[in-house]
Amino acid sequence: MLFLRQAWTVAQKDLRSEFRTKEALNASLSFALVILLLFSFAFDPTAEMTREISGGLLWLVFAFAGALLLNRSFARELENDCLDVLVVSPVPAAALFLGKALANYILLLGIEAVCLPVFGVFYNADWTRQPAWLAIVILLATWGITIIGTMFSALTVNLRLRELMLPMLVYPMLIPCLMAAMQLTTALMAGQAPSGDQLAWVRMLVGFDIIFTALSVALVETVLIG
Amino acid sequence: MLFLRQAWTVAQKDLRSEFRTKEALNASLSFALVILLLFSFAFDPTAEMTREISGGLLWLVFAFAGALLLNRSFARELENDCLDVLVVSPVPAAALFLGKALANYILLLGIEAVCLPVFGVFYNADWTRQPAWLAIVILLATWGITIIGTMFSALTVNLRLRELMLPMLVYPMLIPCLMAAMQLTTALMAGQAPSGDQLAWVRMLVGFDIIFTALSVALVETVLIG
Amino acid sequence: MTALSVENVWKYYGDFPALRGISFEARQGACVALLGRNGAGKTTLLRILAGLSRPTRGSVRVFGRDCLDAEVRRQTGLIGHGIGIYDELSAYENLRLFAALYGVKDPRRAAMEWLERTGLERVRDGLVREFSRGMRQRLAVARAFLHRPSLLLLDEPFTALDDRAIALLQGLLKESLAGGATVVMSTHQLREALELATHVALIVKGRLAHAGERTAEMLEDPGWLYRTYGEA
Amino acid sequence: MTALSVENVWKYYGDFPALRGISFEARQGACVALLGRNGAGKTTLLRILAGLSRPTRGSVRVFGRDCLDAEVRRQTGLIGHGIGIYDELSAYENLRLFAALYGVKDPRRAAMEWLERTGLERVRDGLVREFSRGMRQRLAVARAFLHRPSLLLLDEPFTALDDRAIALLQGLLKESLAGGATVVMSTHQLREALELATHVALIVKGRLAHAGERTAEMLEDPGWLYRTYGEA
Amino acid sequence: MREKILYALGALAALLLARNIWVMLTGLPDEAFQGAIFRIIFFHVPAAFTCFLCFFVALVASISYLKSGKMQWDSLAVSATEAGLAFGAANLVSGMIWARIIWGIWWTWDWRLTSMLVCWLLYAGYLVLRRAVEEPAQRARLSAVLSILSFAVVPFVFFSIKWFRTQHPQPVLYGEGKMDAAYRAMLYLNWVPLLMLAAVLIAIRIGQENRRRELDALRREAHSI
Ligand code: HEM
Ligand SMILES: Nc1ncnc2c1ncn2[C@@H]1O[C@H](COP(=O)(O)OP(=O)(O)OP(=O)(O)O)[C@@H](O)[C@H]1O
Ligand SMILES: Nc1ncnc2c1ncn2[C@@H]1O[C@H](COP(=O)(O)OP(=O)(O)OP(=O)(O)O)[C@@H](O)[C@H]1O
Ligand SMILES: [Mg+2]
Ligand SMILES: [Mg+2]
Repeated sequence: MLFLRQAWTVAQKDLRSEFRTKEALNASLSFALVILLLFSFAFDPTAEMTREISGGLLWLVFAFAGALLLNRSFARELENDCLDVLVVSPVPAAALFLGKALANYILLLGIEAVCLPVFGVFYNADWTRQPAWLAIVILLATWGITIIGTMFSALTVNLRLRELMLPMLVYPMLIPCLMAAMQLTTALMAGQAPSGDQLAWVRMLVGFDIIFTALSVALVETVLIG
Repeated sequence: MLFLRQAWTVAQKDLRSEFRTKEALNASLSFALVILLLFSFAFDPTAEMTREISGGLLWLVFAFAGALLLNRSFARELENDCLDVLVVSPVPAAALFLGKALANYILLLGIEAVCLPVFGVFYNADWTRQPAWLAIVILLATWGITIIGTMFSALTVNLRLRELMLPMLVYPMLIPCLMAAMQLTTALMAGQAPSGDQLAWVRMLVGFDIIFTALSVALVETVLIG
Repeated sequence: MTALSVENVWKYYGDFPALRGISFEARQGACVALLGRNGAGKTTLLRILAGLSRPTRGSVRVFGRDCLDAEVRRQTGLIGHGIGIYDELSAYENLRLFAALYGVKDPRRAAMEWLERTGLERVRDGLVREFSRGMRQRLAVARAFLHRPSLLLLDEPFTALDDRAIALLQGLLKESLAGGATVVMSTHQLREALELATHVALIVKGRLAHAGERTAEMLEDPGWLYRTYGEA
Repeated sequence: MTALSVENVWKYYGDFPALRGISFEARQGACVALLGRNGAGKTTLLRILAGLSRPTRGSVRVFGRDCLDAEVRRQTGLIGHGIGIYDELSAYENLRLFAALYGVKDPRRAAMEWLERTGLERVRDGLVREFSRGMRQRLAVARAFLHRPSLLLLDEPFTALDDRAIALLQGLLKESLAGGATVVMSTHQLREALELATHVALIVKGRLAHAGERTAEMLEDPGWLYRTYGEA
Repeated sequence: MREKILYALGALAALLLARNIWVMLTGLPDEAFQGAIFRIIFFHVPAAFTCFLCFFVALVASISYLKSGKMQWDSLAVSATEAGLAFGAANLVSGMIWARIIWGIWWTWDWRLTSMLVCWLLYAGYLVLRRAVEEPAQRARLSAVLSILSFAVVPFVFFSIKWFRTQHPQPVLYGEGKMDAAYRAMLYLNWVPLLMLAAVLIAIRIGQENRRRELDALRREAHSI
């Protein structure tokens, strides 16, 4: 109970300071739009093929925008040495980590909620055919992105090359999660409810989330206390 | 003369400290490779269509890796307040800027030189058909990316959200340049020498480079001295 | 009663031993001035005491417990190089947040009380971002004191403060000391530090060169300590 | 001869005037201690003098020229809050770089000479990244002095320095002053500053509250200045 | 006084707009191929031109700020950019509604549409940048530079239209497209109230900006104990 309350206090703080300035939100939202635009140049999206790759495109956008947002997660604590103060406070490292992950999750879901309709309009994709399944896939895969992103944000927070290292480490790590999400989303946008093979992908997403959440919570103290 | 010597001194310093650690180089190189990999998951690259979009893909990778590299350009001066010291030195802001741009140009070209063959292998694209023209296009478009990236690196150097701001601002600016490069590269990979419309693209690249080099050189002092 | 006991603490950065077998004790109510030249290891030691970093060898006990223990953390207050305050939150929100994190009974009241004590009640809803340096430092002091810690760890707390801010901090420290708290502070401003200190610990190249009570002659001639033990 | 003349300088951050009509002159060979409480405007003024920031109104003339002039910049040395040294280059490379940027005649020789003078010749090829804080500060001092500037601008140069580093810096400053250089330094460590200073300028909330020679009584009682002019 | 003029101008714009809509609905015949929806052009096109005009004003204001350092110019630059973005959005949205009805899709990656979107995003970036800089003078300086650079991109974006085949109708006012005289007159006539609206918007925003700056200064003053 105390643990959860502490995690929520941390999450609340992150959300409050983010909503106060909305800087990171605005920036990653417009970044997402810009990538949507860039992709449209690279792949002529009027073609039929767009539909085939829409899941891939969508998750690439989420992954790029997400990495930028998550990068800030622990980095925002560096200013004024707030991280030190949080670490010495009686809040356990795991609560700190989960609180931050929760705040990131909410922010990232918010960004995705805006991007999805925009994506639908711009790429002429119909994402409303399997709303329940799509929601499940998005919730699961986004948690995967969040947990890995937040963990690496903690890991690289003190490196000089934070901006460089983070995407480089995060993307390869995320490949299983993104793969599953891409496959599932493309199928869902074509209107097929998952079955057989597809369900295996869902199970993989669940497994990915559980394993990495457990690992991160177990390891984060080692990471934060040098 | 003095101006050029000063610019070269600055470029030399940047190159030397980069080659000493190779951090940014390694990171953006591996980032480029990771994106190549990610794209290959998102879009099934065995298909015939890959050839049609190869120019687009290639320049997306260059743009992403470039932004990562250029982000560091002025940011590396923040440590120890080196930027202040450079600005108060008798080196004019324009020389400082051009020196940094030059160093970035060389680094970025190096990264591209590695990525191009890798790309050729991964995506089964033949990039050797029009080597002279391809070189010209790459040189021109990379200078465009460099000059805009370096300018925005200077513009955002003191912002808290630098890592987020830079890509968000840079990519829309780069769109004409990337467009031209993508169009031309796709055609060149198909073995067509530029003519007619295509030459107009080349002219546009040249114009883009000239205008933004001039504007940046004119404005950089305003940006650096508050 | 010993509040703090450091036993044979070593800290390696890679192969470089920044601390080499530091041992000392501080009884409750003591104010230890941690002195030493640049790079001696003061910050490293304070970070270990605060539980921000683990010693490579040796152990640190605070109030008889491990210093990573949650109960010990609840009783520790820290002022490091940074102020440890969020720029995007208001002064009041900051204090309320830390009161909540430290499990203070009534976070709102505690926050208001400390805003008053540091003379910030007029600007309680101003974002910290807009505060001047002096005001930020006051807020940092409020943050470190608001859970009434019984161990205070201060790393160069007087740096870049003006006369008034120094007076405020010294006042609060005296009050805490009178209330039985233990204080360890590192500093290069010997005069300000020695006025408060009851004990002195001098670190030279990662070794404890001298530890003992602060004597009257130190106050008169702050350089004496370095001259006597400095080149050990 | 006046080396530095500041005339009615205003600096607005948005609509907030951080400097309000500052005017003063410093003759060649003077050492001006710039005093003031936190947020008074010392750093802002020094940045304007260094040409790092432009005044909103008013003008600054150094040796009779504009302070953004390349010739003036060549004669200015700056020590700010950061050390202004590259971590990935060696000590020697750093100094050679700055010697080249400042157009010093023989950059290699100048670099070697200053490595010797600051006692760093043994580590000339060590990367700065691996230096301790004191060594870095020495290198920063070498960097600021190696082009033999005739105007030195120092922002809290004694902060976080130990006794030896302070002595090194004071020695170099005395030598420069004897050689006819002009020094402007801001600081909260009144004692160290007033020892060197020939003149004093006190800033209160962006206004110049007092400017004049340093008198003997200031040395005896550093707080006097604040008490007398502080609340203006 | 200033307020009254603004109110009057706003009221006048509203009146003109109402009158124009009335005439559009009753006085003008449906277009031969597109039917009633064609009337959207009377908002679509003027909105685009008003948007560009606003961006141009922002450019002039930005250059003036860099020249003079007067914060008023900065206020004008933001206000004009925001108004421009509003009218740009109007153009985009009206175009999208139109496209949905005529082409059956909301959006296609046609270069004309895309170029408008690129412009819009460029200037949206301007607003995001402003939020990220705290210190007002620095904010004004950096965003002025960004505004200048952005405006330099716009011609590239628009001239490259020539090299694409677009699905979007060719320019009628200055290009190869043709248009009936009555329509054309209406187009111009409807531009007037939109311009007035833009002026009112900009004036209101300038007022807000100025007040906010004053407040800011007062707060800083109060905060520096
Ligand atoms: C989201 C979709 C659209 C966007 C972003 C868009 C954008 C623009 C812009 C920027 C202009 C004025 C600039 C110029 O003339 O060069 C314009 C003019 C025009 N648009 Fe669109 N448009 C869209 C959809 C449509 C559609 C669906 C139609 C009709 C089928 C249409 C018809 C026109 C016409 C007739 C003009 C006037 C051209 C002229 O006289 O210059 N637009 N549009
Ligand atoms: N993160 C680190 N990595 C490697 N070496 C370090 C690190 N932090 C400190 N050191 C080294 O450990 C030694 C002690 O550093 P520390 O910061 O504790 O000194 P200090 O006494 O606080 O000095 P100062 O008075 O300059 O603050 C120094 O030699 C320093 O170079
Ligand atoms: N970048 C900035 N943006 C907005 N206001 C600023 C900025 N820099 C300084 N100020 C304000 O200008 C005033 C003067 O600040 P300055 O840093 O010059 O003070 P100082 O005398 O150097 O103080 P300290 O002793 O704390 O270093 C302060 O009120 C501060 O809040
Ligand atoms: Mg220290
Ligand atoms: Mg200062």
